[in-house]
Amino acid sequence: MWRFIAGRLLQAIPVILAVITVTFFLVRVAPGGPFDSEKAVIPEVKAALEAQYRLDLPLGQQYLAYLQDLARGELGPSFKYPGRSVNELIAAGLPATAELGAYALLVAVVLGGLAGVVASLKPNSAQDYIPMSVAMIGICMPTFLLGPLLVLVFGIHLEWLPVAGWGDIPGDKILPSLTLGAAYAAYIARLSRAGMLEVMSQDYIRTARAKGLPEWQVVTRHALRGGLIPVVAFLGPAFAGLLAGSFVVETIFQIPGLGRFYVQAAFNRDYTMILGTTVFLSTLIVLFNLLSDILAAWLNPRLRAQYGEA
Amino acid sequence: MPLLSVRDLQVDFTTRNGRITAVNRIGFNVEPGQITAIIGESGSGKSVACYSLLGLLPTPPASIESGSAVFDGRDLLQMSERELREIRGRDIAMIFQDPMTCLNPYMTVGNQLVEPLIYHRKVTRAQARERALELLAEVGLRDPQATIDQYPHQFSGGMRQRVMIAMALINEPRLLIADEPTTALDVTIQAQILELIAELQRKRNIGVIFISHDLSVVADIADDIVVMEKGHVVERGDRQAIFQAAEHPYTQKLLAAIPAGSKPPADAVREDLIQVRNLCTWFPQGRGAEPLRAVDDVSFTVQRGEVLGLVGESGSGKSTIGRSLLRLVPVTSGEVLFDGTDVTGLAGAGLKQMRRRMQMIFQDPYASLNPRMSVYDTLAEPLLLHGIATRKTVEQGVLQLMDDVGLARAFVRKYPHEFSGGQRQRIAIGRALATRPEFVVADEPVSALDVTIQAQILELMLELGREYGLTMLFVSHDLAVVRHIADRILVLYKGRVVEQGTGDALFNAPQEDYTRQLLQAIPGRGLL
Amino acid sequence: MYRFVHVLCLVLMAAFLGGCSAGESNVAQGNRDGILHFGNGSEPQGLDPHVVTGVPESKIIDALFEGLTRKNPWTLEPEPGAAASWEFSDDRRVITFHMQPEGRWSNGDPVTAHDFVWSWRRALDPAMGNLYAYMLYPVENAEAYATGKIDDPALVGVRALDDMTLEVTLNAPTPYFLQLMDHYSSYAVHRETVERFGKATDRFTRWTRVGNIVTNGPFQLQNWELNRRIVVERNPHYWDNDAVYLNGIVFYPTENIVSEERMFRVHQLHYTADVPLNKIPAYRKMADTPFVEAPYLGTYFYLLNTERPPLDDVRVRKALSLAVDREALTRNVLYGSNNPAYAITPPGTLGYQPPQLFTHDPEEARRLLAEAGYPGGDGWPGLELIYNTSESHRKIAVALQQMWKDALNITVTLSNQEWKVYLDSVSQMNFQVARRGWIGDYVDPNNFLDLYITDGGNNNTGFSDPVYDELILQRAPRAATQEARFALFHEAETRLMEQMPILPIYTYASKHLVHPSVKGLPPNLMDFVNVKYIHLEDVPLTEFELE
Amino acid sequence: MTSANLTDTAQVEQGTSLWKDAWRRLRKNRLALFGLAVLTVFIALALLTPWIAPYAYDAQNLDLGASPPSAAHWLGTDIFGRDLLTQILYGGRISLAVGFVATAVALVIGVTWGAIAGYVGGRVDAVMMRLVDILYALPFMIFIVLLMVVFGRNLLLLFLAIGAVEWLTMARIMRGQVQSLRQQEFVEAAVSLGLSPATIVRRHLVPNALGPIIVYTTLTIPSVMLLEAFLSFLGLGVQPPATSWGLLISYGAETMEEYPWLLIFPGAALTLTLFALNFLGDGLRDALDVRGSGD
Repeated sequence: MWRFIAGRLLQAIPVILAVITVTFFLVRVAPGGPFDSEKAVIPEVKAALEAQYRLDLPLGQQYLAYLQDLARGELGPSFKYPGRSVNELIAAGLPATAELGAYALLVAVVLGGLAGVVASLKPNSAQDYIPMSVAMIGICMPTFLLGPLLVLVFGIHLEWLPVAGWGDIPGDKILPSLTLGAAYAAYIARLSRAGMLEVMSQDYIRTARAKGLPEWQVVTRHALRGGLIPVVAFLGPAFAGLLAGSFVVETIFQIPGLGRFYVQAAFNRDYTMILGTTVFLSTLIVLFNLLSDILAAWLNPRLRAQYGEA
Repeated sequence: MPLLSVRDLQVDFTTRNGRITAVNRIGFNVEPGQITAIIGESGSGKSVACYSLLGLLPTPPASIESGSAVFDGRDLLQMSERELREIRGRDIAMIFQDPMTCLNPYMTVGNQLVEPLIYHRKVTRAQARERALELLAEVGLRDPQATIDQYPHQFSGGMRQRVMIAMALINEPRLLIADEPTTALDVTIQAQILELIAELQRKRNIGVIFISHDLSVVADIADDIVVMEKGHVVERGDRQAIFQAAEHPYTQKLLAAIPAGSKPPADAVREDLIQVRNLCTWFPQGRGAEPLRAVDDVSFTVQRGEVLGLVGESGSGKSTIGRSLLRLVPVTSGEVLFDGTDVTGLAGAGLKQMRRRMQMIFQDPYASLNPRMSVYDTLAEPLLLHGIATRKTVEQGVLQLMDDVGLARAFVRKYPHEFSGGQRQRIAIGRALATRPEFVVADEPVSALDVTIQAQILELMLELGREYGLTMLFVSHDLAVVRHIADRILVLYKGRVVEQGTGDALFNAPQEDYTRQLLQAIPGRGLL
Repeated sequence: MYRFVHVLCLVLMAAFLGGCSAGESNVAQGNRDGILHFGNGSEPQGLDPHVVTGVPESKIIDALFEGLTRKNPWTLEPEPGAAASWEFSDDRRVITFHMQPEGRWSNGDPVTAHDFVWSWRRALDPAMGNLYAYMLYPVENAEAYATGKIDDPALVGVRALDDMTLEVTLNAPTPYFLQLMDHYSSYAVHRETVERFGKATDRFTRWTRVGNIVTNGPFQLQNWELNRRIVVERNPHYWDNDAVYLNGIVFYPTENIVSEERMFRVHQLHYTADVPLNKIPAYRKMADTPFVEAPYLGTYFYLLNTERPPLDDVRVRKALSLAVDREALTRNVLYGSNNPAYAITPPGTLGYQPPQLFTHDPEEARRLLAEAGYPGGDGWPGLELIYNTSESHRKIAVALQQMWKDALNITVTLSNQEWKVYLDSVSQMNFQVARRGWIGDYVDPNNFLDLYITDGGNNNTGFSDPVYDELILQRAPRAATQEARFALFHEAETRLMEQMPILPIYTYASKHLVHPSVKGLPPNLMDFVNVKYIHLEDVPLTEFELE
Repeated sequence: MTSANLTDTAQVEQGTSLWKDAWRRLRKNRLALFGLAVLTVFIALALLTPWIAPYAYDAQNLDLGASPPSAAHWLGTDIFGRDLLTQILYGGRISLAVGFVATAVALVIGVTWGAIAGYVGGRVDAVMMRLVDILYALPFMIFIVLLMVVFGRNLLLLFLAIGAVEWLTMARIMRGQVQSLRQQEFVEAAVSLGLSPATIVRRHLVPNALGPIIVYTTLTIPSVMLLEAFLSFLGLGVQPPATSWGLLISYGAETMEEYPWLLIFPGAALTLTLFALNFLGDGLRDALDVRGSGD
């Protein structure tokens, strides 16, 4: 197992390095610099600023210098927020985003999994069509639409829940989590339905029935585990996706998260911030993919054995 | 009074292709302490009949039209799902055909084993586990203490079937339904399992329904035999009656299908087409681990025009040899001379040439045909690929092949799923012969087929062998079958050749213990 | 299975109900405790007055710091700030400020003239990279020093005669100079604090963090949570502390104006930085509406690249401008929240009225276009209009696009560009027509008109007129009286609009939602908030019903 | 297994080609037919738009402004007084085009890439999949801004950009499929016939992997349509007065309280398309699953 993990981590290094390199030069090619503003900048001032950010060095040197800093875990100073290091900004944004992502994932797994399982028990019946239709809407409903809609209903009209904020007013974490989780819940619903249908047609389910187990035990004890493995495999990419895609929700609900920093950075040409967040996120993506593979293996004895020896 | 008595049971299915009657007003009895065998080829409705008794048929598509099945005074068919559940796994237990897929791969065998006990008898987990251990020992699992917490994939096929049996018996049922419990197993294992079932049945004096397509399997154990064809019971009687004085032609056909006798010895010695020298095929087992020596220093020759039988149980490396010759798996060392040239070295055009001259017939006719290609495409592909036929003549070629393998030309546009197993195997054979090969490796070509079909396919292969002047390597776990078709036989054990000789030689004077085991294992030897 | 489902439903319901905000709203709380909940538009870049630019920053910095003067929110007249009084020399080139006797930093240190001298030098130091250094250019030698032509800060025209007296020498009389004194680029920072955390000109130091920063304004920094809120509390050392009503202000980075409006609606905010256009009509209809709008010292216009055909022809430029029905635009697309503009300078800047040389006149427009060689739009080479991605810019562009099509039968293609790309295109003059807006830094026509001097950094149109340059740069500064000066500006602006290098569209308006409980926060031309005057009345909270 | 045996006996003796067979089964699937019908109608409308649209798509009426559905304007008008029905019709042209073409691009790249990686395996597979990982991790927005600047703005580019993003997942799915398929004996048989890897992939692997691919495709098309809205918003893609469903929805979302119809109707159009696609997709998958018809 450990060997397998180590191997995967080693594989990740070149990937992340490549991401860094490409991003580094991509952002430099992009038009508009971090100091362009609506009012003309005095050349002397601009020169002074560029000196302060090492932008006066040749690009190659800047790149090497950045890698050196990175090796020391230094992501450099932010352009947009003078006096703040990228490390600091990420540290500030991560908790909210991670929490949001976690809740959203929870929503996705619980609602999606439930819908999928329920649907799979009576395929091609109302019990199947209704949850699946909802899921379809969930998939095509963009967050920039779902979010405000939920706020309108639960925040403005029903006045059940706060319309914005994060951890300021009790309950203000519910709507964002729902909004972000919805799309993934929909995907998970489809996945788990497919998975369950697959498993329910297996011979060992028939064996379980032949034992005289009641149907719900057949499902929970025998079918669920196998049926949800595809879902587990999907979790890693999903969580990474949540982190990267959380910015819409964060802006809608005024959540102090990483996503906002990330997108602002892109718009502001905050070179160090873009690089920093990209490095960070791509690392997370790799890690979570690995994590969900491990989880899947843990659920599946056969895989476990394979990794065990590999 | 009988333990179970089934009266004019009818089961219908609604399928995409309309409504069909799978079981047509059949009736039979199961006496306590007796083994009742239900025999018939796939599609005869024998399994459906039994599943319907326990409400294990998905309804829809299935529907029980009529009939009664009285089990100690109560009609199973009238019971509610709840009542049936009480009976299932407690009074009536089942064993299924494929132990590979019938155990839950995500649960330890222990947990699966105790489930029925805990559910029906309301005993504690600890007690249940105790009972499970005893039973595992009884069904002949070595060291149950260690194995009870393992997962199914860690067991061999035979062992899994033993676990299945233990699971079925754990509640001391009064009726055991065994659905082709040995069909997926090697002969040697099959013998053991049959032995086991018979023994347990005697000890517990329970009634058994034994479903099989192969009369010879039940020849030694069945008390009564029910023969089914196309949903009807065509003949019924005790073992004696059936084997000595079968009346119905279908029963006779089944009896005739049991492979017997050996091929007339080949005439004068011919030159070698294939020489295998010190062939080794090892599979790496992940970093550090010892490689699996599937084929370990094997040497033999195949003469032009002869059929060489390769016998051994699964894991003996017999299939790997075949695949090694055809370069379907990488050879570790040694050489394979085909008509003088070493195959192992070939690549590119040379390899393609060679592939034309050597072909393979696979075991599973369901997996070996591309489900999305019509028979026509499947057969036309090799013809065109090797320029044996042109766009114009290809149709002729295909139809010719259809004739050769005995398929109606009308079927040429159909897809594999529209054929029965036997027909599919004919298609596979046709594809192999399409390239006009000199040498064919047949890897268990009949072991997935019903006996009756098996006999036909073997006939076909012998025929075509003569017709095309084929040299053949016939791989099988079933000595009887091999003897029936092969000129010479190689006995393989753990990747090595342990004995070789003509069929008669092996049968009459086996040198090695392992060969004797194989012979012992042949079901219904008494009949031969 | 189903039991399972039921349980889960219950759990979820519980979660919802538990989550329901039973607690008292921010506004109610604030009214009780004297805390203002302030929608501030976005997260400030920082709090160093000599580093940051932008409106949200200015709101917070104005609360924390204080310049020599501070504007009255009604009259916009300078009132005593860090300076208690000041007088001009006869030639109005030298101003002497007398510091507040009781002026204190939040750590108790006295606020002295030396602080301002040191701070202004810091603000001008090229190494500082202060984008707003030019605000101090009226000061003698300031520009020379900021652009590195001289490197002795002592030559800059700001001296401390003693701790309490500050003397500022200007290049020329600058009527609007006092206004600049409450722009944050002219604020004083606390020297020891700055130097404790790094070089004076260092942008990256931690001196502005909570616990470190020392300020001289009515409030001091209490808490700063990135992208969440900045909290300032009463500064007990502030010289005019008794006049300050509020005990504190919470600034929220409300980037998304839609959610900002909703936060206001459920009483999470006292004040919003902006109002979504489409909400305006509903709020207007409301009895005693919280919606507050006022003309804002800024103009929304299009840059016309006079160096590229077909816009190198003044007749084409005029045709485009005359074809625009500004009345219809502001009335329907902008919900009447802005006034049409026919010149670059907003009307009524300290009594200056810009010329209006034209109105919506399709006839004339068509004639001019024909004259220019495109009768009825024949042979029109096409024209591209760029604007930075934004809903309102899009709406205006779409409307004008159609007006031009209808009136002149010419096609104009639109292309929205991501912010930095757009800035790049504009500064490179890589466009034909470009959306532009200009907000005045101080109330004076000069602030708008000096944009279009030849090769001015913000000219971006290629417009160049020696007469115009002379009027703005030479004659106006030397004008004897304000009237004479305005007359010169009027003459210059007339020349400008005759050449039409820009196509004025509307005058900005500041739009806010202000909770009825908030007093002393009047709308004004600068959209200037003087936190000293704000107080909260504990009025009962009523629903804002939007139909 | 049991039912398999049964149908063997019940097999009606008729040759049915893959597609004929599929169509035969599709015709039995009412939902799928509904989906097919809806899509056909929408595509037809899109093609005929210039002739059937009630108004010119850029005709404004500022003084009318946003008005709810009426006799003159069945679906109401937007704030410029433009007829919403017309907008939706023209938007549909673009959205459908983007949806189908971009997805097609993604399909081609993804399927090829995944199939090769999955079939060849080993080092090649590793490298190819690492590349996918890298693309996954790149900051999408920067990427888009660059495209926009380097190539300027045009629809073709939009298709490519979206395709270039969407093919990644497609590739992963395909790879998984192929990896499991290549274990099957019929692939081995193809090898032993001497077929070239390319042929094996094309003739034997891809057709058998269709099912999941089709389903994912039906999910991709709508998400592509929304992505288009996002890109257009960033400045890549369609520019006013041209529009698309995605854009209409995102504009409508901003005024959902004041002018709900501006959100509801475009939203309905998109949702309807999504369902149609989904039903058709599932239908196709089942219909094409020849094995399914047997067992």
